[in-house]
Amino acid sequence: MQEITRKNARIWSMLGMRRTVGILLKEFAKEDRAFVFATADMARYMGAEDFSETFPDQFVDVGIAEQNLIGVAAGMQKEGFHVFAGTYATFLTARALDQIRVSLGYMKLGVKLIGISGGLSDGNFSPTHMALEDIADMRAIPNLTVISPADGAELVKAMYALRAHPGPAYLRLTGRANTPVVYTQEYDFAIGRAVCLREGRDVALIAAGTMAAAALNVAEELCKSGISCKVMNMHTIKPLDEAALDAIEEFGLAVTMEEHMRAGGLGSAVAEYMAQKEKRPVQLMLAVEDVYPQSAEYEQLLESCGLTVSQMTERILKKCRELGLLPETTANCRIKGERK
Amino acid sequence: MQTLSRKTARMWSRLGQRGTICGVALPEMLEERSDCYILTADLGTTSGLSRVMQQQPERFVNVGIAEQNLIGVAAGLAFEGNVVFATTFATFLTMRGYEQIRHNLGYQKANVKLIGSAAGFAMGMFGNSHYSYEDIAIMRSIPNMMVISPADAGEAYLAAYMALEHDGPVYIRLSGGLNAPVVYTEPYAFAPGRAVWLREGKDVALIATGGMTADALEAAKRLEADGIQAAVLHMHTIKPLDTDALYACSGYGLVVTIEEHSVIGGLGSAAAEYFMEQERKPRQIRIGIQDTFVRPGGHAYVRQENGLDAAGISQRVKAAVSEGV
Amino acid sequence: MMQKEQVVEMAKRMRLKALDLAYAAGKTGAHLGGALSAVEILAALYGGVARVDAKDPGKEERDRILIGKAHCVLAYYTALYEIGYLTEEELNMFEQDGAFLTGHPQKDVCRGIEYAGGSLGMALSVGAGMALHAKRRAKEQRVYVLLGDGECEEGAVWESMLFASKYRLDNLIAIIDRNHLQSDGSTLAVAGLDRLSEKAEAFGWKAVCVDGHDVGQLMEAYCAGTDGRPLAVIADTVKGKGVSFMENDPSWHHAELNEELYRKARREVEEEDGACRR
Amino acid sequence: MKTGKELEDMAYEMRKDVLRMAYHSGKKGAHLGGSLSAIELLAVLYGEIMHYNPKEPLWEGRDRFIMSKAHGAMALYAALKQAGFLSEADIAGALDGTSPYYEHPQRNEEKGIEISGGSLGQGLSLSVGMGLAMQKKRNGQSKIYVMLGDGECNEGAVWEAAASAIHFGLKQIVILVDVNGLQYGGPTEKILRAGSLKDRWSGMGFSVLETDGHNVRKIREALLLQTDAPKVILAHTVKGKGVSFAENRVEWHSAFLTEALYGQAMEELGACRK
Repeated sequence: MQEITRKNARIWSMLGMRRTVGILLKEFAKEDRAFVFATADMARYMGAEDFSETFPDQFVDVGIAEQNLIGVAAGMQKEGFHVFAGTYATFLTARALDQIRVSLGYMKLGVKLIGISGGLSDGNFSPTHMALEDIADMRAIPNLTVISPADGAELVKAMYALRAHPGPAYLRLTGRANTPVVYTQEYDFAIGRAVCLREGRDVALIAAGTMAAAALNVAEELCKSGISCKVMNMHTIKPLDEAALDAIEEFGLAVTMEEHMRAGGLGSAVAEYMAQKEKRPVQLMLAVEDVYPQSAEYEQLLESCGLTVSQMTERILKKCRELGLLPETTANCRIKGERK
Repeated sequence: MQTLSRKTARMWSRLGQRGTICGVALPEMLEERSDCYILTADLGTTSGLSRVMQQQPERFVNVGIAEQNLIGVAAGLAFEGNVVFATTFATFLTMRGYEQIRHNLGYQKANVKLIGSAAGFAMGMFGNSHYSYEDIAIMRSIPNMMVISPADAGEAYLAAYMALEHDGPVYIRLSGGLNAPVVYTEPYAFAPGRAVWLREGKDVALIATGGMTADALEAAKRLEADGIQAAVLHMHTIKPLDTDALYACSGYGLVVTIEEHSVIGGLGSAAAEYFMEQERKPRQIRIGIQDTFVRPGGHAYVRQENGLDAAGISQRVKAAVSEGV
Repeated sequence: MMQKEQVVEMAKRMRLKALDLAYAAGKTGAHLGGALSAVEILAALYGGVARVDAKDPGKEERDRILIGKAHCVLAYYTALYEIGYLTEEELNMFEQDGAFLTGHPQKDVCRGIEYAGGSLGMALSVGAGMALHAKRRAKEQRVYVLLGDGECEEGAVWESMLFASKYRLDNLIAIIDRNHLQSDGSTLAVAGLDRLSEKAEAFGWKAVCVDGHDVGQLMEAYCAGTDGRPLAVIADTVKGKGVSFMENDPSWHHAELNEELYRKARREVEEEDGACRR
Repeated sequence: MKTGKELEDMAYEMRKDVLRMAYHSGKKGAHLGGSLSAIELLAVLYGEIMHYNPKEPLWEGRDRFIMSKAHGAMALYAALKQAGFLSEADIAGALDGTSPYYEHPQRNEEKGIEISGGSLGQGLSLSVGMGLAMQKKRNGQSKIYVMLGDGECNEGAVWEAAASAIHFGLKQIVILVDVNGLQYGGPTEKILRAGSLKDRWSGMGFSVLETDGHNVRKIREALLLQTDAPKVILAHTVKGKGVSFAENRVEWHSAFLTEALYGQAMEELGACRK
């Protein structure tokens, strides 16, 4: 059992989510003889290069054949194995969409999908390797749970939770190596329950994946302008934590932040729920604006999509100005009970 | 190209949306334009393409039951300067070849027009594997893709011609089967991205797409009997969204989006994404399939069971209006 | 079009240039192994048999060359440079910020790039569509599609194979870079897709097996008669070819080339003489 | 062991049930052609070859039947009735719009339906996964019989799965291809002719047998024959078999059986038995 400590958090951050996941896969294999890791030629990229040697009976590599990956994983799950299937997020979700729909959604076979390089992190390999529609695709299929952990520690938490979860799920991994750390100590994680990372009263920042760390930085920046931000880590995008959203009805502005196309992602999920309410804040959707970005390194890509901390801060400030939400004084933006 | 009239409307309604595009519009287009192709994955005759197959065998291609290849071959032909229509059942078209669509049509903008037939529950007893209610969500998330869902066969005809002229990928989502209700009986201006007001009313705005528009009109009539004045906006283009028309809805206390599609990711979500960013906005209710696989049956039965007919819509709207005031 | 000897020289220059570019890419690293295996394949194609003209890139009668295994860009871009589609300046911008020569190619017909790559298993279908177009318009052009052997594990490849065979697309040539390695190890161990020529023949294709580092064999194979069938050229190659420490080592699929190794690699390639000429 | 006559009787009963279901499904129509072509194959499998126990449907050691060409659902339901999984009432109500036995089967292991179907080209991958599971659990006794359509073999996903079945050495998988020569769009040969189906399967590394898919003795023989590699049986059948107006007619892939045609079909079946 992996523990969340400062030291571990540092190690997981260094490895990045996709290599951290390998540690968990090996641990699960050791603990559970019925555990199987299936991949389509991507074991090496998931910190699992030695998995096949250590657990040959619990390893399946179907080669570069993602449709077959889903079928094989579902067939094994059906026969009583506990299958986690992983490869690049975009190939996993896009190439095998119908297979996921039929075997996981419709037949409810509890395979857990792990998509590496969610969002922009492997954008230097061109848009083919960016997963920017995956949340929309997976969220549209009934019975699938969709999770995007904030950092390595939360990935660990999510993996344990998914192991115990009977239904099918999609786990989206974001960021590269040296991911920012959000959690350095134990905390309560439950599928479908958002985590409040910071209390505030004016603006609610709602983020998933590595965007959660960025949201904390944005909140700190906005604090300098006297804006008090609540930061919500919406690690589970489906089912959405509606109670957490009920709690921000009175806010002036809600900001959703994600490395995903604007259509169909976290922002869309929040909008769907909030739109039916009598009282709700204005929403600002920070996302990729419905174009395939030019291939570039991760940091540059974030910038070209307007998703760096300073850009997002600016955009939120501008919106606050439009809405008349800027406070008179910059003092007193912190409120009681917040955590840093 | 023919013009819409009472007579053509009646004739095409009998053929349904698919029959009108595949049996009327496409044969004309292939006749008129030598750079136009039609491809299918084993659904030539079923789709009503017999005329094309006989008259233009050189520009008809059946790739067999192989949807990924369908998209690839279509893109290859398009890259060579052709306008290519590709058709099969909506769910297999959009899901089986999804990454090919993303890569060739979205990313490389191949000039391919996807005609997804029998979307929603129109496959009736064929069951959930053949139902398509995620297609708007997944097509809408792909950049450069235009998404259209015509109200009736006449509009499907116009949409097909628009797609022919439009330079870029288009997904046309076809609803219903044969003998579909008629919404338009006379010529009107059809332009992509421009919604059509079909009925005025001050109390609530019904925003519908595809085959549901006819039901929304019928529901509005029923609501009138209960003293509720419902406007009907037909949103045939889901992407790009007509935000001017939505802006015009912001004065209403309540808008209701209606679609034969999941409440996740479709028209309802597109509208919610728009409204939520505005300061002044109505309360929105999304009528659609409640994120579940359903109990199969005939098309009318499944729609009824899921509240997707005039009765279901009017009930839901009535309840929402009374609780909202 | 070049003679065999010139093509051999071209291949050598491509290999050296590929190393330069990989080195210049620095810490980002580059796809080396699968590029070096495809050097002769692309040299023999672009230099030897393909009817393409960099001065008239949009010419309708040109042969179409599509790259399915897009991680071979270092061989691809250097070949395009050799025959004049790219300037040296453009080539040297490889993977620099804002450059159009990215880690996987983006479609740019003016620069000879017919099709964007990065997601495996798609190009053969698109090539089949192009070949069908040529057939139906009675055009002379041929369509070449380069595939990886690992890529052939994608079911979409076999859908295209069936299709091309049915439509008797004898103007379609699939070249399979059989370097026996994929990301997770040897192709045999990972997915066991073996005896590719037998499979291609069973799907209605004419298959020819050659030494993928022998430009003479390659040039001849590209022009093989097929009795109306599409042609699969299965080119047996070595991943990382030409650099001893990269050969047959999967970790060089994508890696960083530091200065010391760069010098060593360059030296080896420079000193190599005629081994590929045979 | 059943006699050929007994299996033929069983097939006869199944065919009648299929017609009954098709008739009762009403105007919506039903997939008659592809169900009638698969009858003898299913009769031999369920009548003699497969091990299962309807009283203990989830018995680990059972053989699995995977209906990948799910438009053969009615044939499957008829077989499951013969096998004791479905009752007379289940059959009488199937496909009527309220019964859980749909036009394409929905997974229900308690009733012997192993997977949901309707989207072609997915059953073989699922079978590979199940075969791997058995291999890993050292369950050497169960076999997996997976039925594909010949048209279905157009799907690339079938070939991904085929390659992996060979790679993983899954000899417990037996593939039956119902080669009825017709798919939705017309004759399979015309839609996508590329080499021969036999060459394609053997090219992938399978031991391929060809047989008459309506001859119960020959089917049994093919199923019992030991082969070196995983086995594919190409069963040559007639779409719509047993009903003169539906035989080899593509429009009977899915069509509506009127009362008159239903009567005629039942009569023909009866006459054949005599």
